[in-house]
Amino acid sequence: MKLIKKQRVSQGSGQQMHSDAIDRRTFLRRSGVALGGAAVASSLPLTMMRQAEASPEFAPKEGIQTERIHSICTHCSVGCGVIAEVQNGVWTGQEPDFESPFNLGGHCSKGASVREHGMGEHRLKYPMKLTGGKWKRISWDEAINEIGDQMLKVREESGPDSVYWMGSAKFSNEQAYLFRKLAAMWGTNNVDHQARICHSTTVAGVANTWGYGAMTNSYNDMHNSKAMIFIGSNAAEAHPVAMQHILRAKENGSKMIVCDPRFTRTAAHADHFVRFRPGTDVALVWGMLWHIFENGWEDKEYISQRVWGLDRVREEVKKWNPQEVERVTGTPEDVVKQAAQILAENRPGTIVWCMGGTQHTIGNNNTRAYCVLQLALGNIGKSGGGANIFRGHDNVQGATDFCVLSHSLPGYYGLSNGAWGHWSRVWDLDPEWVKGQFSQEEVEGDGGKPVHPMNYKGIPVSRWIDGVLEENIGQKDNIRVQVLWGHAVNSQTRGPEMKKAMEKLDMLVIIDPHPTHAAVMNDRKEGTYLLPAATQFETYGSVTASNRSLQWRDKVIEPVWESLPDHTIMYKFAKKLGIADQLCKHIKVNNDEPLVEDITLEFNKGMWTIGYTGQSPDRIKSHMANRKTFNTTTLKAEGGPNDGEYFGMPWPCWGTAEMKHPGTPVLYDPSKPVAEGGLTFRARFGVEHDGENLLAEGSYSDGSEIRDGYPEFKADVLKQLGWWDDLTDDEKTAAEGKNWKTDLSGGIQRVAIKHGCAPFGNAKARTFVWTFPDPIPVHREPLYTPRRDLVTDYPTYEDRKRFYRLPTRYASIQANDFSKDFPIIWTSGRLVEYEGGGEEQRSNPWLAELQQDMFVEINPADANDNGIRDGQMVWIDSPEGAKLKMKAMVTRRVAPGVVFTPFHFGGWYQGEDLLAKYPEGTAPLVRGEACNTGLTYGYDSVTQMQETKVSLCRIRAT
Amino acid sequence: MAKQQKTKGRHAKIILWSVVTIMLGATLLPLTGYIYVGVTSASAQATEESNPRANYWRAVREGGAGYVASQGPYTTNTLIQNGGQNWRQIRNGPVSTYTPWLLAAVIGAILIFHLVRGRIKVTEPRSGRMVERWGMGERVLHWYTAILFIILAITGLSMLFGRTVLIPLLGPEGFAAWASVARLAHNYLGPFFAVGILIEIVWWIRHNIPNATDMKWFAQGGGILTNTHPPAGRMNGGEKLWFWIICTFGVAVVVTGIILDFPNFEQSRETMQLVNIIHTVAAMVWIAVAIGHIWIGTLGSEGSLEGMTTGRVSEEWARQHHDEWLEQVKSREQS
Amino acid sequence: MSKLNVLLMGLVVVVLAGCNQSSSVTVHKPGVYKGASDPLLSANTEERATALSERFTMGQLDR
Amino acid sequence: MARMKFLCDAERCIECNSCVVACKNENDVPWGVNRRRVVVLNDGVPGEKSISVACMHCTDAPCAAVCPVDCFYTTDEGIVLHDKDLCIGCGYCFYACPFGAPQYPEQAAFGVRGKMDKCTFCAGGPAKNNSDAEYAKYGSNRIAQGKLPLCAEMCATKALVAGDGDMVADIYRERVLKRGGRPQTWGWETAYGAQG
Repeated sequence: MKLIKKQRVSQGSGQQMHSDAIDRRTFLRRSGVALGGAAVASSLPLTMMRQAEASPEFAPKEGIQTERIHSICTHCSVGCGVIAEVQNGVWTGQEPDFESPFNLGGHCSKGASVREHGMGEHRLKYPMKLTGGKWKRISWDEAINEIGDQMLKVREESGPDSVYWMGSAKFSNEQAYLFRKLAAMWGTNNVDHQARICHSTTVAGVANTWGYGAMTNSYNDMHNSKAMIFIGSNAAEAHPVAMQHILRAKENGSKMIVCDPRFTRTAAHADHFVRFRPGTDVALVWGMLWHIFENGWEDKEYISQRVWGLDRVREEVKKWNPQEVERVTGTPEDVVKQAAQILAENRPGTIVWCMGGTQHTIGNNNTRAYCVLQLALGNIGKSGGGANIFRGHDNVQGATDFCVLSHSLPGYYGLSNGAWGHWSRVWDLDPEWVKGQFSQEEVEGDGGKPVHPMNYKGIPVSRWIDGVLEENIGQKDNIRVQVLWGHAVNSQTRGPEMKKAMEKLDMLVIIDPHPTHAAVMNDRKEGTYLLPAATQFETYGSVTASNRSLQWRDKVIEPVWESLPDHTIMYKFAKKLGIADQLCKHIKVNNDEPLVEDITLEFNKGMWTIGYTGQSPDRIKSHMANRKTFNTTTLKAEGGPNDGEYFGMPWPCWGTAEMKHPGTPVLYDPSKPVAEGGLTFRARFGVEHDGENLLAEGSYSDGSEIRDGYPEFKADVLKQLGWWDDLTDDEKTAAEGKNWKTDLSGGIQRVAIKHGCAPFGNAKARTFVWTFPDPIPVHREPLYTPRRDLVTDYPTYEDRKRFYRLPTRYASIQANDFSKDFPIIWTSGRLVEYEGGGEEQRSNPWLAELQQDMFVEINPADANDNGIRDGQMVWIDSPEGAKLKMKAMVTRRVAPGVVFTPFHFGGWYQGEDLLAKYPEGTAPLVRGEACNTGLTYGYDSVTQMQETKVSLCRIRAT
Repeated sequence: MAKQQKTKGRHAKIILWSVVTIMLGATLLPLTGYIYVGVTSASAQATEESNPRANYWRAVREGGAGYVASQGPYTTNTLIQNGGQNWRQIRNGPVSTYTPWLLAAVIGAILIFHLVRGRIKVTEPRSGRMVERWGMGERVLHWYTAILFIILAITGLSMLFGRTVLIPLLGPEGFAAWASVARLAHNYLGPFFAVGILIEIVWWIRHNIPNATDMKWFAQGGGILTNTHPPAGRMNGGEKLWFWIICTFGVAVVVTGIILDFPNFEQSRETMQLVNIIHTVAAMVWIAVAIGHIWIGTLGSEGSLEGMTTGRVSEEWARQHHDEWLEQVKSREQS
Repeated sequence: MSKLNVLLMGLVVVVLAGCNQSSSVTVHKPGVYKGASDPLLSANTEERATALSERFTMGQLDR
Repeated sequence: MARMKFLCDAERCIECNSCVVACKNENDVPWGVNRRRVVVLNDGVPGEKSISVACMHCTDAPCAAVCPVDCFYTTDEGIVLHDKDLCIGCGYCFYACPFGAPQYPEQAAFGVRGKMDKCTFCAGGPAKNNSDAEYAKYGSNRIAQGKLPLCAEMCATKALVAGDGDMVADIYRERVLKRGGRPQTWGWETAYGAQG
């Protein structure tokens, strides 16, 4: 037995607390009993008891009216309901939301702590700017003017592409949409957000397999699963409330398999744990599929009706016999076979993956391999089956759907002239004006052909530093102004180069509730601006959970200190930059704040591709008010005003709001009519390839009048089918020459659904993606691999000259053998108490107290080899030259030869605490080395996703 | 000469071993309670049904330590500690049951003896000749420790028996007020008392080496019952016994007290429980003996108190109680 | 009897009171307490029990 | 009469620490004081189990038995509470408690600890229900408002269950029957005696 020794906070290493973070609470707690006479006095029962805690202004008071406000947790994508108790505008209490069908009152530690947002003791309080190496408080007007002038100057000199707009998955849908629009009005595609570095490979891989790149089912639907396989997902720490549904499924008899290099909290609940070497997902999945094919466990009827190209996969899988799988992944045959057998014998089964699968140079191969596994088992499009891809941030799904992304316009319309045309019509703007906002100089595109910047994918978030530093890039000039709007740079790899890039910038603008690691990790002396953004509890709007359901947040409190909601800040910038009238042409603006409901209604008008058209503010609010009427397994309302609708109208919610489509709870589920949430696989890739039919054969959704595959709907298709006259006259005018994606009246969708058809057609899922570097997913060794013996068999890609405007290296890095000097595999991941860059949580005393030190998990064998004791400070050396200092945690969670670090820490840089560089009173309570300072180069071959799950390192004692 | 050295060596050995025995006894005897608890809980466990996952849950019951994210001075990584129940059983059971009886027995015995036998008088009439027995330093030291001892004893007893004895008298609030003062006094004065005790031991140890005279003194029971006065040096057998009790029980109390008083050195709860039991039992024994000491020094024996107050005793008293010492003093004066 | 004897007798009485402590461990029955009063103890317990069991059902039963 | 009890279902607990944070939030518990904590046994190896633990409100509470100033009492619902005005911070309850529930704001020389603080089952203490004074000393009094402890109400996976012992047992029995296997009512024997 040992008492957990942590004498007092102040005595910890500087890492633990800011010296003046010994705040009121700590002070009062301590000052109560001192030595000597004071102690005698204060311990007398007659003296007033010291307070249990001392933030009286946030304590609930007796006799004051309490208001209950419903909001949605701002941490992860589960979408937990939050009930806030507010007294006189002060957030004094938090209650469980038992009525929410997602969390049924449950919260994880982060969700249970959201009240702290209203205290905001460590928040950024005022706009600030760095002058002469010192932070100076300025007014909002000064800030907007100075920043705007500098932006316009840079625009003049280097073109609009030299200003980078980094958005956030923490935006509400309305803010995300407005932000993407703002970047478009400014005239650049250099806009992106964290989805690039979390699930971009999923979106690309999955959308190219069956149509949409999103979670197919829902957390609640997992109650119906008979088997659940988690690959690279640690739901217990990343999506704790999802575990409520997962464990319920397990109690219903579902089998649970966890495949992970690390024995996670999720693995602790698994029936079957598969440990494998980081970065060998494809090999492992093909290993399982080898057993499935070998034993004929695949669903042959399903495959013949709904899957295309599986024979080509079979050829690849044949190579992955158990010996080869063990050689590459390190997993023995019986373990892999047992996993395959569990999946085969328990159907429907669902697959869950997260960052462990996506953040690789072959991330898109991984995600497609997972899809193929599910398709072979016939699990997609079924309740209890599906690919349950758990998203990260609370609104990363929404921000992705609104394409705060450098390669697309909202709704995944892409960057083609057609897409710009569509959105210009929605915005009611002249397409020529929009085009005129962009740089007019054509540049050499990714394929080597000249391309207009308007149609050219911008630089992604993972590579913005190269947009600053690299020469010979696909735009007029380097990035000179970086706007980090709700982005934690410590979630990005290659710290030393990022520092260099930050110092090269003309101006760095950080818009966030906290100063963030970006404010302190560089040695800039001038031209850094910090603008305090409000959290989502200080504003309102819609948010999309991982299962595609939209929920509405109400405003809990007014923005604290001088912070402003993001959309207000966007409008202020637009006004300064002279694009406000275009930005808010059909949006009412009150006192610089665009009206949120108007923004919702505007995107409802244009988001036809993925069915964000039916979720009007009124409908979403009605779902919120009646959330207790929804079934917690099916998410379908039973009675009440929303009878028959699915909670939050998971997209696609086809047609206009008036059409009252209930939303689609399970994607591609043909057992229900499309009008009631049924669907088929999307006919996205044409009707045939190399002479082979890509449309479904003999499979169609319930009630479909076309009893076979069919292409997507266009005006011409309606005419051929003789359904044209089902349109009203107005609809006919709007639909003429348009398709289901561009018909602003929604008439084509309405008529297709009326006849039981999916507007996007009925095709097969494809397992052979001919447009990708690896049409069939193959294994490729990571750039920094310890297995040099496998590099010849499984080499990485060739270097690319221009990819998302940037030169991108693969083979030239893999050619170097680092494994001698850096023998240990380094992987990274999540902690339950923190999220993302962790700025918010590390500033929250309730959460910060639980994780006070940045640490590295080391297997006892490696610890002994390197002479490291549990709890001691160690150095981690990265092959790219960074050295990181953190605490050792000697544990069997990781296998020998692998170390794990969490990625939420910041505020240290290469062993140095940056406390002094924070504006006064804004430093997080807990600071630590950011593991991404040491993580290395490596980007996915389709989306530029960064490689954070496999690198190499060396560990030594301090 | 050689023979004398040989006996001296034997004396040293005897002293050493008696110290060790008494120390060990004082430390270990109270712990026999743990054996009792161990035996009873073992028999209770035997009746439990066998369980397929018994190993895991047995580990929990046995207080297996785990990982805990929460941190704080009083946060433990153990799920269930059984020591607490054992400690409670011993403290609330045998310790608080038997130790007051020990006190009662001592006081009762003194009372009866006093009523029956009365005060031990100095038989010869006082001649007025005085002999210096205690130097100024010795007297200051004695009263320093004596006063602290009394305060610590009263406050300590309040902690152990206040709930039974004082709450009915003072009421919960009144007693809580007293108890918080008492606890503070006990905790803050304890270390000062410890210093005094250690100085006393060092200072007086040379006068308290047992010798053959003491054996005779003990053989005659100190002459208390027979109303005789066996020969004695500066310290008689009884005083030496008192000294050695301080050296053993007293030191045990002091050491355990320091451990309890400074909880900020990562002592585990098990340590604190163990130490608390030793502290309590040893202190109770010490208090019981001290009551005897106080009685003899004040009411029990005429003329003793003068020695500790004025530093000098009458020659008659000295002859009666410490004849050999008087001889020594006289011969020293003559030479 | 001298004053001192009276004092001694008193001491004996006090000590004997300490001996009175039962060797078996006290079992604290609900509601038996001598300190400051807690209004929770005298609140309407029937009504509260109903409220609490309703709350429990709301929190623990899946709809 | 309802008898309030806690139960942590180790098959469901995922060590997310929401109970710990919910408690801090609801009762404004200071840094370093943990009325509730989650202990993980066999961390990182097969057989890993985590369990949330706080004051179990024992039937025969050891803290109450050893308290020198007798500051503990048990409510009609079986909730063990204490009076901070009487507490002298001696630390005995911490030594006696099987669950490590009692906490103190200080740990300093001369046994200085400050007043003991522990889980109140969200039932406050001996002061006017839901008064500012009660909140300052003991935290929230949810029981008086007809609500249950927030740690259990907010448990992510409904592993931690709080409420009337019979209802808790019923819920748990149902789960065990569904899962198969034997009940593992962790801590119940220690806290509530053999018959639970």
